[in-house]
Amino acid sequence: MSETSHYLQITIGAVLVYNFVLARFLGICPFLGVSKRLDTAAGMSGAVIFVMTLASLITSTVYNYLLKKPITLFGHTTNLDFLQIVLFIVVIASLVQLVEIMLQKLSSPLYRALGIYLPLITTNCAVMGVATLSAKSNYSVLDSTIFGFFSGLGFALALILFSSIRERLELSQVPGPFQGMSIALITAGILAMAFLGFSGLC
Amino acid sequence: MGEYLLAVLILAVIGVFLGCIIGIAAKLFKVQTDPRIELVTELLPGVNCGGCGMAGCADFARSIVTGENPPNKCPVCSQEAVSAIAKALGIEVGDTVKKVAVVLCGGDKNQEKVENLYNGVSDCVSASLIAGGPKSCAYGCLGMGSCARACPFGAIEMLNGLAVVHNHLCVGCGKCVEVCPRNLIKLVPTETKVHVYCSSPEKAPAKRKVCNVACIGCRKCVKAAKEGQFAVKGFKVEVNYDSDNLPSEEVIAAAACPTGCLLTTQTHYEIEKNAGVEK
Amino acid sequence: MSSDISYKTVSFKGGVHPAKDGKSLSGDRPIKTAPLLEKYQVIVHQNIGAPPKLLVAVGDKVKKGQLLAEADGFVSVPLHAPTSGEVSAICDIPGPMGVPVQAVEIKSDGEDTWTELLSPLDWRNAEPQELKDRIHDAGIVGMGGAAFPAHVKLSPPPDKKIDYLILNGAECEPYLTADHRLMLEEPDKVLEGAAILGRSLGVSNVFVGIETNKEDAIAVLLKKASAYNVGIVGLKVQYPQGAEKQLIYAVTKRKVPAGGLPMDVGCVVQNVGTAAAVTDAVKAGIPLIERVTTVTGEPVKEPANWRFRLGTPIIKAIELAGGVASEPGKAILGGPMMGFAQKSFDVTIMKNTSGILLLDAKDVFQYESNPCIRCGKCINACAMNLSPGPLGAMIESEKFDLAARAGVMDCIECGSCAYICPARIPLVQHFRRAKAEIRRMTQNQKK
Amino acid sequence: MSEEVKNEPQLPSGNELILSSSPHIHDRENIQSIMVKVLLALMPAIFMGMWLFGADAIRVILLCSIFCVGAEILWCLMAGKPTSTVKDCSALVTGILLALNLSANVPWWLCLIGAILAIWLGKQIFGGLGHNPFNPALVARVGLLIGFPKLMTSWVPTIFMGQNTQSYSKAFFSDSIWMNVLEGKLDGITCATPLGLAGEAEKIISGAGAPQLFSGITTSEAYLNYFWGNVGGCIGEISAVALLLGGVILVWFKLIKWQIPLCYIGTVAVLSWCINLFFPGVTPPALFHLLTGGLLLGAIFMATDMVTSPMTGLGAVIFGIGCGLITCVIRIWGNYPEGVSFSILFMNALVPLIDRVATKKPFGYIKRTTEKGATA
Repeated sequence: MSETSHYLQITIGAVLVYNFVLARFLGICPFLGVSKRLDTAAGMSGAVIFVMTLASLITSTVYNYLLKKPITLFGHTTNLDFLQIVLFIVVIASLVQLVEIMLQKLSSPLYRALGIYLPLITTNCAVMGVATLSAKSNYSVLDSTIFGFFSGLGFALALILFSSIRERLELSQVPGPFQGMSIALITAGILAMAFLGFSGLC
Repeated sequence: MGEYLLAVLILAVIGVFLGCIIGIAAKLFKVQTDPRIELVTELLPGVNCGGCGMAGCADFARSIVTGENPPNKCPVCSQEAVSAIAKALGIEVGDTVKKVAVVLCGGDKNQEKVENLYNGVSDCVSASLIAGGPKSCAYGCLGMGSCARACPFGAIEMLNGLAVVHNHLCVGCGKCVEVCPRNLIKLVPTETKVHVYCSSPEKAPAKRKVCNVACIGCRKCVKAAKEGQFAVKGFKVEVNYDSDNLPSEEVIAAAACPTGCLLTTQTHYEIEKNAGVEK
Repeated sequence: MSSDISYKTVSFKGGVHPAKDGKSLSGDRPIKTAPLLEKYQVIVHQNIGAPPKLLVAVGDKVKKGQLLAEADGFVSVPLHAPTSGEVSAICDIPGPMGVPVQAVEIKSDGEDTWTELLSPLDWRNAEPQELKDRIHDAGIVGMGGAAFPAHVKLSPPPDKKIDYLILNGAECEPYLTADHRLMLEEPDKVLEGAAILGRSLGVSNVFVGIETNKEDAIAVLLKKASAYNVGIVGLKVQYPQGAEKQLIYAVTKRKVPAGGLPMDVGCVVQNVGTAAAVTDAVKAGIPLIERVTTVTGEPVKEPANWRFRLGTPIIKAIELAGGVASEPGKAILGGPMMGFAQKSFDVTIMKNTSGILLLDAKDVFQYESNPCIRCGKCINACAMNLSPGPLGAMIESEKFDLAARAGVMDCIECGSCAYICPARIPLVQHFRRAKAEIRRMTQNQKK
Repeated sequence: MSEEVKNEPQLPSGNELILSSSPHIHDRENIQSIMVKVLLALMPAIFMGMWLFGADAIRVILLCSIFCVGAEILWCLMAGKPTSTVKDCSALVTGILLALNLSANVPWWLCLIGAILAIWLGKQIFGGLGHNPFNPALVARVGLLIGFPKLMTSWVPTIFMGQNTQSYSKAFFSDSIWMNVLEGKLDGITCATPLGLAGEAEKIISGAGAPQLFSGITTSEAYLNYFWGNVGGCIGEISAVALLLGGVILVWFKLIKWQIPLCYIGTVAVLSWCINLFFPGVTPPALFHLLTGGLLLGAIFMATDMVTSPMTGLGAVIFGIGCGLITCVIRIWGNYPEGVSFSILFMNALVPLIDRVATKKPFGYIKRTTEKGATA
């Protein structure tokens, strides 16, 4: 029971209750930037899921085996926890870079589908967020990988929902002062209100 | 103290390690790409804002090179940067004779009978599909502003039921020419001062019945002007826009056009502007 | 009534049921023949395809049925003089689409003498090609509205096997009763025409599709149909039952592919009026110079069906129908759902003029610029299964590429969506505009 | 005959003829008539609310209607749009729906804020009627629920409950829970809604013996009260019979897609029945879920709003099932006792996607091998 509810908490929580975009307000930049068209939003979503999963896997490995416990090196015993953010940035950035390079060579169709979005994600705060959050919650490597995947899924859900609404708004006559980014933010706000209904699920 | 050293050391080691991996990977997995894409990417702002609708600058650069998007779609780029990109790709068009558009109709609301009670979409193409449009002249400006909406530079103004081109804004892209269902818009050399504001090929009596400012083909202007400046086409007169010596403004006074369809661009604009105010 | 009818009632999905069908205005009166007029203005280009080449000049004497213009190319038909007299002018007159068109003006000499007609054919023994040539020579086009040359439809490419000929007697347009009266009064001509068309195609499955609100016509045709080996199919009263693709679906359950032609599913559809004209052309050698047209509408004093010669100005037609009792607010060529509003009464009757409809000013409804409230009625009404409302929104914001992808080119402009739309959006006008724009864009691309 | 000449309008110039596109005839229905019919369908619920809550309810309904129409006029004046859009009655419908979603004792300024949220934020900011992706009344309700949780969840008794609300609650509820109420563990309840009580019950005593907790609120007498509307709650949501009558009127006039309420209510019924069957302590039986709370109001009047629901029948089915699922999830496991508003708002956001999936294939559709096929 507790095992199941633990994973339920991680998954449902990441997708609905603590949705990265609409509840935690992380990753707003690509959320607003790449939501004009549904197909680009879908591509971006795929890339985010991919990177978030991979990043949580690597960062949680780094965290659990390098930073969590004090280590002894050259006679000094230190807790390296304070390096967390710097290390995560370095690791994620090079990871994304590496993935991009390899994708371009190994799988051209996959690169065209995801690759072009990868540079956009390197500095995405949602990716950093997923790493630090799973570190903070003391997730194991498996936990945080699942957490990363479902966080990405939550991001994808919000992004795809939002882009489909924006596509419809393209056809409507939004009053001048509210056109563009302002109506997008208002829509996102109402969407966040709708997501608030899920609070308390876990 | 050792703590700090250790931190620096660890970061340095990791940094070098990751750097090496990426460096090796970059060598191992090198892919030949169109060098122009890289060139354009460098010229773009590189902020990956996604404002162009593409996923980042590199993707946008690719779309420019493949011709999917024009360089000026980037909302961040300055005009200089756009032209630099265009230059780098050699996609600029070397237009020798600079042209502007002119709407060859003077039949505004006061001059031409608007015949029917039109009820429908306010758009020239749509209107022309219903019994040819609500104006009695089958060749007159419908005045619903399709050209004005099509103009990316806001150079066409709707005045008193007539489209009028602002020469200083018009760049001669020809979008309006395409869109006009009555083919009233012509691209003419910028220095043209005088136009015959009528495009109807009908006979004079038929024209006069529906419009006060139609060209009735009296040829007074042809006689007043130099040889080759005007051309008679059917029942109407046209300025010979291809000729080297375009008619000067003096022609108007000399010709004393009986219907007043021979006008300079400036007076045409003023007439329409004032006519709109009066009503 | 219906117990002795041995036919099935079929239909298609979608469509609307116009509340006021107006058929009783003119449907009960027999067809009258219009008297000879002094002057006819025959529009030269009366068919889809290439305009015919003019053979006469001002001052020429012509006889009734004489060639005025000859076909120019395959998709073109000749044009014949409606009466004998003198060609008094070749001029531009207002066309049905509002654009001036070329017309031959014939001043009648009052004698109405026939020219030498083509010899009658024994169609039961004639070669199909012979029949097709005759149909072409008689200048016969689709008389339901499209004016597509009849012989072209009868000459499918060899790889398309045709196994169905359907005669369109649905007449689903409100107000119009021309086909109804024709079937009622000249059932033999219609059925024989059907048989002739069937022979020219080499098809044995010949059906006449009739909406079940024309019970008397169905009864008459059923009685005679077996003699010509023609089947009668009852169609549910539902607009647009007479649209080609919907009719084919109703009768055969075959779906004409989007962007395709009826021949892609082995079908050919002809109007019942066309069939009657074919009978005249084959059995008597008479070319197409007159047709039955409904003159109707509340303002018309005596709404009825008339046999008008080509080139009769509609103002004369209205006068013949007793003039008007009240001031009309709208004049329409064709039916109220698909007809074209006119701005002049000088338009003349053409081969495809099925009706002249006047509407009272108070009956004319106004399109409004309301927003779409997404009620979905248009989607249910669309006979082509398109989404008219969203399409209209795309076109309003000038996103023609989106509209093209959503299938606007498949629209048959039947008007069901705009009829039902509670926001009163001029959807059909939007679609016609989009079609025009998309055609222009593709032409530019080809350049 | 000379008199006839006057009536001989052959119009040689033709300049009095109307030019417009085909079709030249039209169905009688327009937006206004649709809205008036919706108002008609709302009447049973309005009267029931007025009767059961008395003058308070009349006040709220009037205030909301006036504020909504006023907000619409004000916006149109500010935006320079013609104020004729008021005539289509859509603002009035929004106002009344908003009122039906409020408790009868809310202060006037809450109505005002709600009206501004609904009309401005919910509708006009997106371009007015027809362009709003979210149901305006729901945007207002959810906005108010988040902003003023206490005001939005304090209820007044109906006239049949008398002044003593405690006795009413007691009649519905088993003693063990009632002790908690008296001890003040359940705060903010002046007159609890059945759903609220059920939710509190789950929280207070979880685990053993839970099914008995619901026995008080699921007696046949209680069900009858839910059916007629003798319970605490919003003005419009209490009387199941009035809402069902309204639903019949809407379906009769073909103003809503019947698939939406059917699938919505059906999904809630099936889901809560299953959960109640296997985990009786988690939630009350299905009938309780159907008759209480805003489910009927939401399923019949809010989810079916034309502008914010899918356009095709298939889309309506997906939409209804989605609404039902989310409602159940929130009601049973969520923080909020009621999930109808949130679920509909969430599904509103999904509508463009649903529309995309559920578009009909054009007649004679053939799968095109190239995308260019359409334009080339």
